[in-house]
Amino acid sequence: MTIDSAALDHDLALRLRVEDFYAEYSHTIDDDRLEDWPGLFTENGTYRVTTRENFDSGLPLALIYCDGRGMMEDRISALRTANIYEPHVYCHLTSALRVLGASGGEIRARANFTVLRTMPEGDTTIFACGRYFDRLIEEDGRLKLRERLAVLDSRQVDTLLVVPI
Amino acid sequence: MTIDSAALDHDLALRLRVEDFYAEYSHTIDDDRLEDWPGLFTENGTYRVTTRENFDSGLPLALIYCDGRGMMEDRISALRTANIYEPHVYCHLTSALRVLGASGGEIRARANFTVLRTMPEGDTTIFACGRYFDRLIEEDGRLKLRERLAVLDSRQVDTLLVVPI
Amino acid sequence: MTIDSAALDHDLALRLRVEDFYAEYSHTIDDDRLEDWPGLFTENGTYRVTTRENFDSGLPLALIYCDGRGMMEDRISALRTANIYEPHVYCHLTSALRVLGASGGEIRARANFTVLRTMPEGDTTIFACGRYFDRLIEEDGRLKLRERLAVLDSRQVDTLLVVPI
Amino acid sequence: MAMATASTRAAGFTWPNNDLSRAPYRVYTDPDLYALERERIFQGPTWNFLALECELPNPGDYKATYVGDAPVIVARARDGSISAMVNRCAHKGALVCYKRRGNVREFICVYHNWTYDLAGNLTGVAFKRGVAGKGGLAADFQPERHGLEKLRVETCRGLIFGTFSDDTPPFVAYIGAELAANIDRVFPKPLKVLGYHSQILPNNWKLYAENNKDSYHASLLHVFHNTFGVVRPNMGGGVKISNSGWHHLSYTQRVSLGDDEVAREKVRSLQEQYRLKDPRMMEHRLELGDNITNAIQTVFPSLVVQQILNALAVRQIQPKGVDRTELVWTVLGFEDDDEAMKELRLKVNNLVGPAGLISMEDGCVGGWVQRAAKANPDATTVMPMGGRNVEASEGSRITEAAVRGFWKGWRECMGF
Amino acid sequence: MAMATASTRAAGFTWPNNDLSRAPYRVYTDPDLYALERERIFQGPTWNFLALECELPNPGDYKATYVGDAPVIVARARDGSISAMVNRCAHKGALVCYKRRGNVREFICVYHNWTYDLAGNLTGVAFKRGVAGKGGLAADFQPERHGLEKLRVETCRGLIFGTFSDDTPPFVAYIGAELAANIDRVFPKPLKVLGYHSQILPNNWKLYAENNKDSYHASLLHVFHNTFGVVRPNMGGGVKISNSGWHHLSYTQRVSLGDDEVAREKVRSLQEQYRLKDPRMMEHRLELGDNITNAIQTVFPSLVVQQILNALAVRQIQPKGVDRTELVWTVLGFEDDDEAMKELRLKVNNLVGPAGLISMEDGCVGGWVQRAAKANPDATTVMPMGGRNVEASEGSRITEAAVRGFWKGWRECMGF
Amino acid sequence: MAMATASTRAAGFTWPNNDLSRAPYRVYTDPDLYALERERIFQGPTWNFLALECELPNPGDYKATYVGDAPVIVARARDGSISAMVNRCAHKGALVCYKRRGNVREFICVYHNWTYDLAGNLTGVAFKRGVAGKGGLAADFQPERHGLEKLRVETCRGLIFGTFSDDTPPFVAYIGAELAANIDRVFPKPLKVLGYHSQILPNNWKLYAENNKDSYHASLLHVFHNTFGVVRPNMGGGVKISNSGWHHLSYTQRVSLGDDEVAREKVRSLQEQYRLKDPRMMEHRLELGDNITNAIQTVFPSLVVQQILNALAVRQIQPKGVDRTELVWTVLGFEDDDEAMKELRLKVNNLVGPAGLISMEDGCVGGWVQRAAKANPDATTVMPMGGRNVEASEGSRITEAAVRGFWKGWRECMGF
Ligand code: FES
Ligand code: FES
Ligand code: FES
Ligand SMILES: [Fe+3]
Ligand SMILES: [Fe+3]
Ligand SMILES: [Fe+3]
Repeated sequence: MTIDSAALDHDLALRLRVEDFYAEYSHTIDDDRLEDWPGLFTENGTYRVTTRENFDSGLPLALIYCDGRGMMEDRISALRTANIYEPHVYCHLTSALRVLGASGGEIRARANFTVLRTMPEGDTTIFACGRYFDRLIEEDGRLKLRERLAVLDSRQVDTLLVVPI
Repeated sequence: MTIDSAALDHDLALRLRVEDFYAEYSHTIDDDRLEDWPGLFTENGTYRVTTRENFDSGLPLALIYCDGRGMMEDRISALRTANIYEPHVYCHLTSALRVLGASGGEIRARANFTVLRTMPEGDTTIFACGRYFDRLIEEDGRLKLRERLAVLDSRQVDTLLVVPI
Repeated sequence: MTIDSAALDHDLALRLRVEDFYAEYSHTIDDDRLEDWPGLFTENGTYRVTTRENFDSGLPLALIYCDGRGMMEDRISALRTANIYEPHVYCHLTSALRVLGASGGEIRARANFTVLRTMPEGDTTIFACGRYFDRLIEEDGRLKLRERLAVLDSRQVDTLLVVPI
Repeated sequence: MAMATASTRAAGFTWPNNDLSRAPYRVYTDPDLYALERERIFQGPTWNFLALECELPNPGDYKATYVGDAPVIVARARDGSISAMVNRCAHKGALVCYKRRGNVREFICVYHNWTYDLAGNLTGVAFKRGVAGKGGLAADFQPERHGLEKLRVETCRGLIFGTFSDDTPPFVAYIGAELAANIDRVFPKPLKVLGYHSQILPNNWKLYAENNKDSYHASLLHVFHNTFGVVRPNMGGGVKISNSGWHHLSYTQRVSLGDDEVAREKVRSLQEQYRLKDPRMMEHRLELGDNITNAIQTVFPSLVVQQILNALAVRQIQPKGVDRTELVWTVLGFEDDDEAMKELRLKVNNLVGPAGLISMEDGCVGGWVQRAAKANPDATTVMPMGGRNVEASEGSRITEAAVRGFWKGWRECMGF
Repeated sequence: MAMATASTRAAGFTWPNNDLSRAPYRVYTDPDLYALERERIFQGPTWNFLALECELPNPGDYKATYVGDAPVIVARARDGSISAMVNRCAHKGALVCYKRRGNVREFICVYHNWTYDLAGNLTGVAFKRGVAGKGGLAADFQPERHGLEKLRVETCRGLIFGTFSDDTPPFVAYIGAELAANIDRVFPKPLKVLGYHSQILPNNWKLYAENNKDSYHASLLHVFHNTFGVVRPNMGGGVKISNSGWHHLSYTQRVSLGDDEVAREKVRSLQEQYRLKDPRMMEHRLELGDNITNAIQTVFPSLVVQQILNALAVRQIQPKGVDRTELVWTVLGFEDDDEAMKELRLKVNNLVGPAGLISMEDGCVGGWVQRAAKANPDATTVMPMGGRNVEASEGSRITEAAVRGFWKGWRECMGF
Repeated sequence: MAMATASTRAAGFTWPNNDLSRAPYRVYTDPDLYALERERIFQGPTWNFLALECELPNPGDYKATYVGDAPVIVARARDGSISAMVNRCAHKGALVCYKRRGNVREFICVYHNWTYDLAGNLTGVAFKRGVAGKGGLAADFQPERHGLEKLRVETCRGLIFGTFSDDTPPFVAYIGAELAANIDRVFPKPLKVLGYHSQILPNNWKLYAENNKDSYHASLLHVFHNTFGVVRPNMGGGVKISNSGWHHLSYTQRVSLGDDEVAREKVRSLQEQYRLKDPRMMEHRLELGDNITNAIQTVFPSLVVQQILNALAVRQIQPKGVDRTELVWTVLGFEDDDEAMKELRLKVNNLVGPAGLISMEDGCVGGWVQRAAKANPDATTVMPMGGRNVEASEGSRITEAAVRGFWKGWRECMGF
C-alpha cells in the first residue's frame, strides 16, 4: 500500500491529537478534576446530553444543556456546593473514534462511549453508553470543543445525573 | 528510541486504516445502517459468530455462519422484513487491536470487542464480549473483510441474536 | 495545523509501541497465556492491584503485591497447581491511553481499563474497572513494565481475584 | 383461588393505632403489599395518567404505557375517540404491542395473528375454521367475550386518564374543583411535547409519591432551589388538599413575608449564598396570568403536574417492583411557543429532570429511605409537621398534611 | 418440616373449572408453584434428558447438567455403565463437579476431600480416624448411607435420561411406542455433536415448553419459516399425542393441500413474498427415508427432539427461576457424515438456534407473555383451537391439543 | 402486626431430630429465615463488631457500617466516648450518614434538616414552629422520644462492639475468658489500619461463618496453605470452644507430630510438592511471644479475628440477602511497626484477602454449596467429624465441633 507521507503525517497528527484530547477529557472527569472540565470547551461552546428516544424523534429536550462555559461552570459549582447525592466515580471508555473531517479550522469527530459508575458501597454498573458527536477547533495550540452532543442509547437515567458524561 | 521513518510510516498508515475500518464497522451497525454491513466484506467473505465453548472444543457449529455476501444480505433482509423481535440498539466497544501481520496483500488482525445492548424499556446489558479474528484485504482502495470470526466469551445468548456482532 | 515531522514521528512511534504493548498485555491474559505474563515486566518490576478506597486514603495495602518477577511467577504457578476456583475468562478493554512523558529512558503512561469476567455457566459481569498507572522501559528492543499499579474503582471483589488484572 | 396469595398473606396487616402520622416501614419493603397495591390501588377506584392527547394526534396512533406495573395500550380510534386496554392478548397473553409507539389499522398479535380493532375488540382469529376442515376454533368459542381487557377513559385539558374500576367517580369529581382549576391554569391551551426523561428510582413508588406531597422538604433538601429564590419558605403560597385528602397542590408566589422565622433556623440550605455565572436558566416569563413561580400538583396515586417557572411537565410514577420505580417525565410547551420561548424552556429544564439542578436530590433520597427501611420493618416513620390531620394550609408549606392525605388514600383503597 | 413452605403456601391452588383449555397466569409468575415444580415434576415421575452417550465415550467421562434447577452429574463408569447423581456432596453440600465436563478416576470434593466412585458411592473420608488418635468420624457414621443422591438412568438411541422417582415407567412406555418411533427415525445411527448453543429465555420454563407443543403458532409467528416453504399450513403432516397427553410430535410432509383456507386468511406472514440471494442454507438432503421436512417432538417436561430439514438437535429446558429459563441446544450430525453433509448441516443451522432465521422469535415471545402475565395473575389464557380436549390431529397442525396435553401432564404431576 | 410476616411464615420450622450434626439446606435458602435472623440474631442477644477505635481517633469522627443488614453509625462524641445508632432518621427514615466516613459537629439529615448530637439524640427540627406562625410541629411531639435507635457499645483491645439487646452479657463474659485471652494476645498494643478489602461471597452468610469454624477444611481445601507448612494436620495446635459453644479459636503451633495418619490419607493437597521462587511472602517474625503461626477466632455471629504469620486482620460478615454476603477485611499492623515490618506485612498479605493465595478458595466454595443447596431444601448436611457434640479438641483440628457450636448458637437465638 503506497501512501502520501505528508498527508499521512497530517492525518496521523490530527488523529493523535484528537485521541489525546478524548483521553484527557475522560481523565479530567474520572479523576474528579471537574473544575477543569469547562476549560475543555470554547467560551461559547455547547454541551448537551440527550437520549436516543428524544434525538431520533427530533425532540429538542436535553438532560443537560449548557450554552456556553458559564453554564458549565455553574453546574460544577452547584454539584460542589449545593446538590446532594451519593458520591460516586466514573470510568469512561471511548472507542470507535472517527475524525470525520476538518474544514475551516473545524474538526468534526465522533466516538462511542461508555460510562461505568461505581458507588461507595462498591457496585459498578453501566451508567450510560452511546455516541459523542463533536465539533472541535484549535485555540492557542490546544484543541477545544465547540460542540459536544452526547446521545445516550438508553431512555433511562439511574437515580440521577450530576457528573458530566 | 530511534525508528526507521519509512517503515514507521507504513506501519502507522496500516494501523490507522485498520483502526478506521473497525470504527466504521462499529458505526455501521450501531447507527442501524445494516444494509451497508455486507459491503464491509469481500464478495466471498465469510462471517462467523461462535462461542468459546465450541471454539475451544474444536466444534464447528456457529451461531451465525455466512459464507459470502449473499448470505449476509439475506440475514439483513430477513431481519428487516421477516423476523420478529423487540427493537434494540448496540454500542460496540473494541479494544486491544493488533495488526498481526500483512503478507500477500492480506492483513491479519485481532481485537477484543464488547457489545452493549439497549432495549426499548431502557435496560442496557453486556450482550456479548469476546475476540475478533480477522483477515482483511484492500479492494479498490478500501479495506474489506475476507474473514471475520467473532468468538464470544460466553456460552449464552440472551433472548436472541439478530443484529450482527 | 503545522507539525514538526520528526517530533511527530517520535511521538507516534512511541504511542504506537505503547498501544501495542497494552494490547499484547490484554491478549496474554485473555488468551490464558498466563505463563507469559511475568515476562511483560522487568526482572525487578512491581505489580500492585489496589482499590480507590485504599489508594485515596493513602493506605498501603494491596490486593496483590508482586515485588519482582519471582512473585509473579509464584502467583501463576499457584493458580495452575494449588488454588481452587471456578474456571473463568477475562475480556480486557483499555481506553483513554495517555503517554504522560518519557525521560531517562522511562516512559510514564496511564489508561482506563475494564475487565469483563465470564463464568462457565455463561454469566458475564463487570469484574473490575479503574486506572492503570505505569512506568515502562525498553529492554532489548521490547517495552517492559517497570511498574504497573492498577487502581480499582470499586471497593469490592466479587468472589475472588486469581487471574491478574 | 384459595392458595395463599398476596391478599391472604397480607390480610393480617393492620395500620398502627389508626394514626395517619405514622407509617410502618413494611409498606415500602413487603412484596405481598406490593402485589395487593396492583389490585386495590392501580386497578382499584383511581384515575391513572396514560398519555397526552397531543401524543395521539391521528386515528390509529397508539402508545404503550403502564398502570401500576400492568402494561396498557392507549389508542385513538377511527372516530377520534380514545380507548385504553391491557396490553395482553386474550389468547395466550403475549404483549399485543411490543413497540412503544406506532400507528396501526388494527392490533395484530404476532404470536398467532389474532386481531383486535382499535378499541380492543377481537376481530379475527387465524385459521378459525382450521385447514381442510380440520382443527380450528372450538364450537363454543364466543369472540365477543375475548377482547382485550378494557379501561374506562376520561380526558382533561389534553391529559388522558384511565381506570379499571366502575366505581371511580368522574375525573373532576375525583380530584375536586379546586384542584381541577390548577390543571386549567397550567394547561390553558394546546400542548406540545418537548421531550421525555425516564428516571429509575431505587425505591418503592410510594416514597416518590410522598416526596411530591412533602412540601416540607422542598426548601430544606433542594438547596440550589431556595438559594436562588425559586421557592423560599418566606415567599407566599400554600398547600391545597382535596376533600378526600388523596390529592394536593403546593404552590409558591412572589410575595414576601417576614424573614424572622427563617433567620431563627440555622437551615443548612441557606448557609452559603451562591450566584450563577449565567442566570439565563432562571429566567421566568409570567405566562399563566398570575405570579405563581412554582406549582406541584398530585393526582393520587401516580401523577404529578409540574410548573416550575416556565418548565411544564407531567410525571408518571411506574412501579417496577417493591424497591424500584420508573419516573417518566413528559416535558411540555405550548403549540404556539415562539422560538425564544422554546429556547427559554429548554434552558429552564436544566433545573428539573434526572439531572435537574433543583430536583436531582429526589432521585437519591428515596433510595436512602429504602435502604434504611429494612433495618426494621415494624418501626414507623413520623409525620408530625402541621399536626396529625389532613388539612390545607394557607401561606405555609411547612406541613406534612398532604403526605398524611396520601396515607389516607392508601388505607382507603387497601382496606387497612 | 411444618413451616409454611412452598407446598403449604401453594396448597390451596386449584385449577379453574377443571378446564384444560384455560391456564391461570399465576402458573408463570408464582415462586411457590415454581418451588413445587422442582419437587413434583422434575424430581417426580418424569424422565429428564441428561446427555448423549457420544458425549461420554470413555470410562470416567462426566458431564455436569441440571434436572429442573438441581445440579446433576452424569458419568460413565469403568464397566461402561452410565450413572447419574445429584451434584451435591453428601458432607456439607458443595458441588462435587465445579467444571462442566471432564474425565476422572473418582469424584473428589475439594472442600474436605471426601471421595466417591463413578456411581456416586462414598469411598473415602479424609482423616476419618482423625490425627494422632484425636478427632475423626463419629463412631456411628455409616459410609454406605452417605453416597451422592442417585437418579435412575435409561438410554434410548444414544439419549440418556434420568428420573428421581421409582414410579416412573420405563422410557418407551413413558412416551409410548408411536412417539418412540420418531426417536428411532431421527437418530437411526451413531451421533456426533457439532456444537452447542445456550439461549437465555426471559420467561418461565413452561412458556417455552408450551411453545414447542403449539403447532398453531409455527406458520403464523415464524414468517421466514413458511415464506420459504419449510412449514406451511397447506402442507401435509399432523400432530401425534401420546395416550398420556404429556408428549407430542408435530411433523410436516411435502404434500400439497388446497390453498383456499390459507388464501382466505390475511395472514401477516404471507403478505410479503421474499426470495433468498443464497438459498444454500435451505437445501435439504432427504436422509431419513421419508419426505418429512420438519419434526418437532417433545418429551415431557424438558426435552425437545428436532429435525428441521437436515438440522438435527436436542433441546434441553433448564429452569433458572420463575421468570428465567436456559435452553441448551445440542446440535447433531451423524458420525458417518461426509464433509459435504457436515458443511450442509452447518449452513442449515443458520435457520435454528438463538440466531435462527426460523426460530429466533421463540426467544422473545415467551418474555412478552411473562411481562403481560403479571398484570393479573388470576386471569387465564384460552386455548380453544381444535376443541377443548387432547386428541391427535391428522393432516392439520391448527390445533392446541398438544398444549392442552402439556397442562394435563402438569396437573397430574402437581396434584392440582 | 398480625400479617403473615417472616416470623409467622417461618414459625413452623423445626430442627430435624434436635441433632446439631445435621443442618437442613433450607437454612441457606429461605428468605423468611433470613428476615428472622435479622431480628433474632443480629438484633438479638449478640455482640457485633462495628469498627476499630483507631478508625475514630477524634471527636466527631464517624463510620457507617452494618449490623446484619441494618445500617448503623458508630461515632466518637466530644467526651471521647463511642456511640452507635441505627443509620435511619427518626423522621421519615433517610440514611442520616450517606457517606461511609467523616467528621461532623452533629448529624444532619439532609432530607428535612433534623439534627442529632453525636450520641443520636434529636437536637433540632427544622421550622418546628412553622413559618409566620403557620405549620410546624404537632403540639404533642416529644423530641426526647425521637432520637436515633441506639445500640449498646463495648470495646475490647481497640475493637468496638454493639448490641441491640439489653440481655446480652458483658463482652468478655459473652465470649469467655479463654477466648478473650486470644484477643489480648493478637492485639497487645495500639493498632494501625493498613487497608481494607471487601469481598462479595455468592452465598448465605452462614456458609462463611461455618467455614471459619470449620478447622477440618483448612488443610484439605487450601493447598497452597499446607504445601508451605503454614498449617499442616501434623503440626501442633487445636480448637478451643467457649462454654456456650457459640465462639471458637483454632490455632497452629510449630510442633511436629507423627506423620503417619497423614501418610495414610491420599490427600490431594499433598500430592504435588511445590516451591516458591520468592519466599519473602512466607517470612514470619514471631512478634506475639509464642510460636503460634496461625490463629483463627470467631465471635458469634459476625466477626473473625485473624493471625496468619504476621498478617493480622478482623473480618466482618455483612449479610446482603439470603444468598449474598459482603466480607469486610480490616487489615492491621501495630502503630510502632518499623518500615521493614510494614513491608513484611504487605507482602504476607498476598496470602490472605480476596486474592489471598491461602484464602481465596473460601470465596468460591460457599457459592458452590449455595447452588447445590436448592436442589432439595429439606435434605441436610452432615457434620460427623469429632463426634456429634460441641467439645474442644487439643492437638487436632480434624473436628467439626466448632461448626456444631455455631448451630447451637443459631438455634438458641432463633428459638428453633
Ligand atoms: S397470544 Fe396473541 S394470538 Fe396467540
Ligand atoms: S463438602 Fe464435600 S467434602 Fe466436605
Ligand atoms: S427524613 Fe430525616 S429529616 Fe426528614
Ligand atoms: Fe423534591
Ligand atoms: Fe416456534
Ligand atoms: Fe478456609
